[in-house]
Amino acid sequence: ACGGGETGEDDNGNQATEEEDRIYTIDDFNQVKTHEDGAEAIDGGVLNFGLVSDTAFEGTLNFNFYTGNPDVEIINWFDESLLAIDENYAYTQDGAATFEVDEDEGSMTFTIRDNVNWHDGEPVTAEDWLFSYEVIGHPDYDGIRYGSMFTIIEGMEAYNNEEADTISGIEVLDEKTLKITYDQFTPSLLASGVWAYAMPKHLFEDIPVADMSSHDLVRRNPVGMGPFKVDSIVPGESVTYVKNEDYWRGEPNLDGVTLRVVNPNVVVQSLRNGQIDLVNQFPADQYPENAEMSNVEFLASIDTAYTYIGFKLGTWDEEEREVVMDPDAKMADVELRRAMWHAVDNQTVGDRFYNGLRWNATTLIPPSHPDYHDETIEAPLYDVELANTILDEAGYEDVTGDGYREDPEGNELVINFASMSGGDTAEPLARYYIQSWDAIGLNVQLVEGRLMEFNNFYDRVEADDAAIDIYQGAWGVGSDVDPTGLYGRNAGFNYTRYASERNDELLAEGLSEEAFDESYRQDVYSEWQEYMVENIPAFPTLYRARLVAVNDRVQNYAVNFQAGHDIYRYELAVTQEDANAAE
Amino acid sequence: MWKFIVRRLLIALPQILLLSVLVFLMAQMMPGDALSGLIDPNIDPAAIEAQRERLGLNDPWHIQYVDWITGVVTEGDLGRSFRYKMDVTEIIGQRLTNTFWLSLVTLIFTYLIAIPLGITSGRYNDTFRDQMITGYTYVGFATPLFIFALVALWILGFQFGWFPTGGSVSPGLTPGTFEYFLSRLHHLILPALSMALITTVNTVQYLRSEIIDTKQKDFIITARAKGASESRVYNRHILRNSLLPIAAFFGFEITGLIGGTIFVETIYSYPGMGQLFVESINLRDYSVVTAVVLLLGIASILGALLSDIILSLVDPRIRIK
Amino acid sequence: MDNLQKELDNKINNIEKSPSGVSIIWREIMRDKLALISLVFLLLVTTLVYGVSIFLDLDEIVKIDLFAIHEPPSSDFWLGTDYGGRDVFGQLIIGTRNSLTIGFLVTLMTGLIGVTFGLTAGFFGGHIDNIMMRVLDFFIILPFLMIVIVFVSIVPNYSIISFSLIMTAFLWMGIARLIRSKALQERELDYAQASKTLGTPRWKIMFGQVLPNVSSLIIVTMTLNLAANIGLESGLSFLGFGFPEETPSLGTLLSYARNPQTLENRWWIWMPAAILIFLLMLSVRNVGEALKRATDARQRRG
Amino acid sequence: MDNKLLEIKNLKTSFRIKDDYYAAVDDVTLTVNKNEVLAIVGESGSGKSALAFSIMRLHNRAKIEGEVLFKENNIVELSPSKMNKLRGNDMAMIFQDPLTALNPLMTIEDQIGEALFLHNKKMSPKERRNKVIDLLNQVGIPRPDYTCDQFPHELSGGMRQRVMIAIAISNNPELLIADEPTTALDVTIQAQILDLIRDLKENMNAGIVLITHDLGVVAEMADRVAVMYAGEIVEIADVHTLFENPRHPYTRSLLNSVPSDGHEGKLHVIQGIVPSLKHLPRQGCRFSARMPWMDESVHEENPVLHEIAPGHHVRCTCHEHFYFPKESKEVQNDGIS
Amino acid sequence: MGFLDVEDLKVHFPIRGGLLNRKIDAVRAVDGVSFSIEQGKTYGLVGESGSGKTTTGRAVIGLNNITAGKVFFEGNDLTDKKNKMLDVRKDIQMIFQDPYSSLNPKKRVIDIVAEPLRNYERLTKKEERYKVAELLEKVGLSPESILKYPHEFSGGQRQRIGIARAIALKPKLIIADEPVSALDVSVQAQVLNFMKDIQKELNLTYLFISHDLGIVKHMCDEIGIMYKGRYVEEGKTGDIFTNPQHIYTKRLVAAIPDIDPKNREKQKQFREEVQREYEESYESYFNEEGLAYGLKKISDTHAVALPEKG
Ligand SMILES: Nc1ncnc2c1ncn2[C@@H]1O[C@H](COP(=O)(O)OP(=O)(O)OP(=O)(O)O)[C@@H](O)[C@H]1O
Ligand SMILES: Nc1ncnc2c1ncn2[C@@H]1O[C@H](COP(=O)(O)OP(=O)(O)OP(=O)(O)O)[C@@H](O)[C@H]1O
Ligand SMILES: [Mg+2]
Ligand SMILES: [Mg+2]
Repeated sequence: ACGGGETGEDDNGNQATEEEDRIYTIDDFNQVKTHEDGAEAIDGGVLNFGLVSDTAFEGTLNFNFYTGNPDVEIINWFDESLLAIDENYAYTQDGAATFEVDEDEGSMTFTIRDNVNWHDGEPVTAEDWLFSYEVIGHPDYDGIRYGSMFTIIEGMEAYNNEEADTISGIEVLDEKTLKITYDQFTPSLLASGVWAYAMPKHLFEDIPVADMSSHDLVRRNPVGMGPFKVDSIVPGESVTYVKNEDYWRGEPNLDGVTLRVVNPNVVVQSLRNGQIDLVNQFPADQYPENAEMSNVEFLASIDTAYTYIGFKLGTWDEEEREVVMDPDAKMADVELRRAMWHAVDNQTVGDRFYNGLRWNATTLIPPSHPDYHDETIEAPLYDVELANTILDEAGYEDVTGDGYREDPEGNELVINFASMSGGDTAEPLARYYIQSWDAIGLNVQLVEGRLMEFNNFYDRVEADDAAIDIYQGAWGVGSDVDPTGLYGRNAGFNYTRYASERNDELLAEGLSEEAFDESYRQDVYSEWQEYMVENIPAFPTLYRARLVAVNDRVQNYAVNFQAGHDIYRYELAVTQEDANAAE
Repeated sequence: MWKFIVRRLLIALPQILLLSVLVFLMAQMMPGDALSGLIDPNIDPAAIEAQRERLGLNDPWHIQYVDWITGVVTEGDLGRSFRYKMDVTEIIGQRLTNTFWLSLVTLIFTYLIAIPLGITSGRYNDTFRDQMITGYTYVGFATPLFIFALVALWILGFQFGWFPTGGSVSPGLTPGTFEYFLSRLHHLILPALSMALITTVNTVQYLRSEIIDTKQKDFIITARAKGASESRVYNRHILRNSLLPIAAFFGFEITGLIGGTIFVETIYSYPGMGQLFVESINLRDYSVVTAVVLLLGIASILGALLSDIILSLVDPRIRIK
Repeated sequence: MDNLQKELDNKINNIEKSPSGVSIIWREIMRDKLALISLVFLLLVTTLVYGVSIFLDLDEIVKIDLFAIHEPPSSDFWLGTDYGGRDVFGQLIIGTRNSLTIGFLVTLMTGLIGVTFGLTAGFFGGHIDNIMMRVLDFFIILPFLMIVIVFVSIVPNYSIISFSLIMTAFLWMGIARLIRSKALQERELDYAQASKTLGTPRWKIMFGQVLPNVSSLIIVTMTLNLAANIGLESGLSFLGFGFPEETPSLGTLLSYARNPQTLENRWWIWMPAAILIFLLMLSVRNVGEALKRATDARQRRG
Repeated sequence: MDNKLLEIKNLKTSFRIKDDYYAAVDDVTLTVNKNEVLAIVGESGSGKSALAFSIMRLHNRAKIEGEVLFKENNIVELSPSKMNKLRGNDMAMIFQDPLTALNPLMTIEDQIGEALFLHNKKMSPKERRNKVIDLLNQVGIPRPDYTCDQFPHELSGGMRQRVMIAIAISNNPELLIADEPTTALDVTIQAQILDLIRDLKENMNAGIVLITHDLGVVAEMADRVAVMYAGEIVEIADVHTLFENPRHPYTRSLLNSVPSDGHEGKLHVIQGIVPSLKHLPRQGCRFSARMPWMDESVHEENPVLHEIAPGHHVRCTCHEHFYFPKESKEVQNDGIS
Repeated sequence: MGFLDVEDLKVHFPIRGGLLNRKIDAVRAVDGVSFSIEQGKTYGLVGESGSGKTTTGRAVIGLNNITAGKVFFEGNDLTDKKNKMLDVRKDIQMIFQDPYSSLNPKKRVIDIVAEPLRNYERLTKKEERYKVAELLEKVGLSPESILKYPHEFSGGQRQRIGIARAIALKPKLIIADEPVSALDVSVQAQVLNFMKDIQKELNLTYLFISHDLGIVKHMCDEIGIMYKGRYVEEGKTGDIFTNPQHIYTKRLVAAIPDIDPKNREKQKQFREEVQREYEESYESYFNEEGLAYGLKKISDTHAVALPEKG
């Protein structure tokens, strides 16, 4: 079902040594666990889930309050979104709630199924859903969820400013029916743009909003509506779940799940000896040595993220809250940017550093959104000669004879490159890029001579630090394909500070009424991708695979439960009591 | 005695205050804050900025400091972790217990190893046994803790599978049960042992030279002249007098452990203060960083105080009236 | 008069100097085979590392080679390559040099500060000592590793120098305390008192009379500190608070072993560094112990 | 004489320095009788303590040859456990420095009590305490019950030395060896301690070996005197003979060098220093090196201890004809080779 | 004004304690001592351990801070801080008790002996060498020794190196704090003889501190007896030894062992007598605190601490 055809050329990459070099492609992997041995699933059993992380989990175990990734992995086992999605992250009617859209009125009406109950037996009601909006919109709310997803709801801002006691745009029609009216109704809403996580109001009601996030109900005894119930928590380390017999889709197969944090360093061993059946994410750099692990199957999906090189083209105007382009910016010449794209061999980087588990990226919409990623677009390819020619023609020539090109005015050109530390290959990768640009005569230097620590990096990139000309970053793309949040004129995260009228237009079109028509929307975003490849405010470097390892005894598992494989967590099963160890 | 302790505490107060300022300032100087890591297109940067304002992160440092220290002093409130959204006191509470047990078991191992080895080595100095033990101390000295811990984890944790490879307790056990206790112990042994094996070498050496020193003291000859047998001389006179400085070292040992836990907890994914510290530094959760450093600083002070008290209890020469 | 003078000169010039402290130390080391081997090893490594690194092209060593990632040792790469396709052997040489440099720098700087501080406090005693000891007490209670880590993450320009400075700032207390207590003892000794009655100014007594008497202690402590400092640096690098990779150190190479695949399958990256650290620390320790014996007449081996 | 308590025959005590043995006590033969104070005098380093330690067999690593007969036992060959029974019971010792000779971490009661306990396990703690108080009384400590619970550092030098004596006499030893018991003390206290020791001899009929380098103390205390030089006994005589008619040049030198009413002007000086163990002449008269004005024969001969009058033994070949130079001009390069 | 006059000298050391480590009491190490010394004479200071002898000597030479009282040297007030003292100080030197610790073990003899010269006189290397060699010859050591270290000398020799250092600046007064008590009898004699020799030669004045009455008797012209920081008796040597007046002095004299074994019994009896007297009349010699009273002159040269008789 997934795309990723762009990796097809992989094989022609490099000569004979492929066997030894162990280069893989995303196509080598299934997304759903296969059942080759034909073993029968048993009733019950406990699954051991490894949450791969080198830190303890925070333990803010509620969709409305969590911030980090480890926590959401924990929540997913016992709670779930009321709305289900397909592989393009568009809502379907298969979830705990169904919905109707009224485009004219700009509203959506949701109906929660009758048999959807909280773990304590209370039914999940429209009130509960409303309650989560009231909490997140509350001035005392200390989480980070309050954003555009909420502000577009009618009356939300008034409520947030304490001008209104209620949110005028949200109506509880009856016990199970909720209607939300939006100020702006965009196609994004249908692609995971609705906050679909209810909160058990009967439990939270009496807790002041400011205290909720540290309350026991969030920390120790969380209550959800998912297939499993939290049984016990060792803070930061592990959680045990038991099945929720009352789950609305049906009684889960497994008796329970044990989740524990597993350090990336010990993942392989833990999988090998069967201590854990399943990990949320297998460290890709350890894959080649362990590809043949006999007791597990590796699955993979395309990650909703890409890395990119961004060019600083302007600044952020805090007053106007918009991007201001600087025509004199060092990187203002698109030919220079194009040449730099041509200079890097991302295909080889992906093959060599990541054994093919990351691969050359072409556009700013990754193939994780298969309907929108346009694989036909021809992005600049690795071509040193072409890069040189482009630079020569654009007037970047080495007039001083020091081996580096000067700018067209003949001034020394030093491009300052910011890249962040952390991650396994950060260092050599940054070095590699510098080397590559060096090869076309560009003098690129790391800012301050070293990689920047994550926070420092974003602080400075965000502040448009003049010492930074280009930077290497990574974006996780949202479930909605709309890139306005990253590339819009008014987007604070538009770190390249690129804006153009055409860009504004295209982005607006993607959210226009017409865009409710999917093929129209696809065309718009194709055009946008193309436009960005032409103008290169940033160029994507690598797309990535998300790798998961699953023990042979596990059945009914898909890499991404949400993304429409018609396999759900409650169906998970095992074929024997204990996990297999590797031979 | 009480006077002495009170006086020591009085001296410690300005130290702690100064420490708190230093720690706080350092935390402020760290680039970024807990919110700068939130790069998520689904979140509005303005919301983050509002959050910052709400948390007072945009105030000048001294105002933030006064706020913070007032909280600490008046209600023992060390602030709130940005990451965990929880009172730092509570987070540290869990981690502190873990580190406490780790340290305790390490200390027990340290002395279990050091005392017999030190005694043997000191008593039979320059014999084969002594050379073996001295050899061990040399090797132990030259092996950085983290290398040793890493290798121990690999061999004993993975290759042999004798010990768990992470965490502080197996999931799903009820606190308070014997099984729970055993599981905790099981999780502790390897980290504690590897730390002890490396850090104990100093104590072994110290004890050895202390015994060799004491052996030559006049009062040992007196004891012999009284007709005391060799074993009595060792057990009643030499040992007692040699263990004294070791006892006094006890408090400082605590300070030393703090450094060790950073490595060991990181390597064994043991959720204690050391791991918390490294995590929090990386995530700029500086209310936690501040609190951890402050607490461990206080622990050092108390350790030193403890040393003094122990020394004054066991050594009549400096007994405090 | 002249005659007498001449005769005297003759006499004086004819006599041998008695062995000085240095030669006693030398003799002791020559006697202790292990220490001798260690010393030779240290000198060898030091000269080799500093000597060879002059001829090494750092840029070449840290150059990323996508087609040579994780090569096992071969004639091209004596110790194979790391995950950036960089030559491990070259990194080992440069890394050892950097680690040693830091070790030496920190040891020297802590020595300088510690000795001056300790000597001043101990020698003057009284209020000066009191105040200085409060300062020292404060530094001592700081959880060293943590504070250094915090500092390391603050400092914008992270280099060998700044790293050494940070380490120094929180490491001088041990030696200062040692020297102080020794100076406190020394100043009560009659020779220091005698100097006072002879009209020698205080600072001259401090540096001219007392210092030579604590010098052996200083040498021994600094030697042992050197080993500890090398270890510390690698520890910090291991935790990820070390240098950027273009400034390799032994700790950087070791930190690659945090990747379990490297630990298990690519020994050539970290093992040589581990062995080298081990040997360096062991040798420094051996020499240090020999020095200690040399300065303690009771323990001297003949 | 059945009065003999201790008989030492050709005792030789050697220490190992590097790979060689050097004798700190060489060919010592002497006897100690009951109810007698035998004083041993000599300069520092002459081997007095080494001799005392050999008698008590307290040396850690020394080679002891010869015979030390005490109560029909040859101490040199006695088994450790038997030795432990003798030590502190039948033979006891007082040390020079009373501060370092007491365990700083034990109360006075415990330290004296230990000596009692070791040789009489049957005593109850209560009895023991009473006995300790009794002993402290005996050695003249003013408030024994209070002192019992004190630690050594809380006592003055004189008190500590008394405690040492209390330890030594706790089991009524027959032989008491006092190694410079008063050197660290003031004269007034010295007098008291000496009185105490003298009382012991008389009350307990003990034999006492008193080691000192203070000839005044010898004159006041001793019944017989042995003079040691460089590990050898150079002269033994009863105290009156020795002071009136010293035969060995060394004895005479010693006596002359004490400032006393006798000589107003210059004191007598013995040239040179006691050679260190390693530099002991292995041949010839050991003392002759310090009489460079004498003719050669003196230096070469190997003198033996011989009796020149009843009870008066001298180790010298020239005791009849040696002389001191008129002008005792000092040798410039004394003692330094 | 005499040569050296000490007037009502007090040296108190603070005892600290309490919560804030404040001064709560003082050790009255020297508590009102007065004496004067004539040039060229030897003045002995005697007393049991802790009586304050050393402290007195160190106060005179300026090693201890003086709490109260005055010290005049040739009419100059040494306690007056404003006085340009350097030159006066140079005339007073000290010989220390322990010949082992008083010489810096890390220095060669030449550096040790030349130290005062370097402070006060500018000499060339050659002159300095010559001077040191000369001094060494004067104390009976070979000039060849100048490059040796102290540990290569015997105790007596070391003490002489100390003396060479003390006389390098041609001082007028030498404070000798138990200069021979660490030495063997035979070596003691050497040093004492030698001290007498150079006294004559250089017209030195000694403040001779000792607890050995025999030696004091041998060396000194005048003697002061100290007890708990105060004087109990002062007088010519003859006065003290033949006619001790204070019970403490008597006790001290009685305690000296007699070198002649024949006097043993006599000595013992004498001692017992004195002890009896001491016990009987203790109260008339010491005040309630057990300290001595002020000195009363009983002859031109002899003074005793006795209570004011009513
Ligand atoms: N354990 C030992 N090892 C080596 N040499 C020793 C040892 N004990 C004593 N000596 C040496 O033996 C010689 C005699 O020493 P001893 O202590 O018996 O002298 P002493 O007469 O008691 O002197 P003092 O009056 O200083 O106590 C000295 O040269 C000393 O250095
Ligand atoms: N620096 C000091 N601080 C405190 N007390 C001191 C100090 N120096 C000396 N004292 C005390 O002063 C008193 C006199 O000491 P001092 O050394 O003058 O006695 P002394 O007569 O020389 O004794 P000794 O014969 O033992 O040398 C003693 O009680 C001593 O403890
Ligand atoms: Mg002796
Ligand atoms: Mg004194």
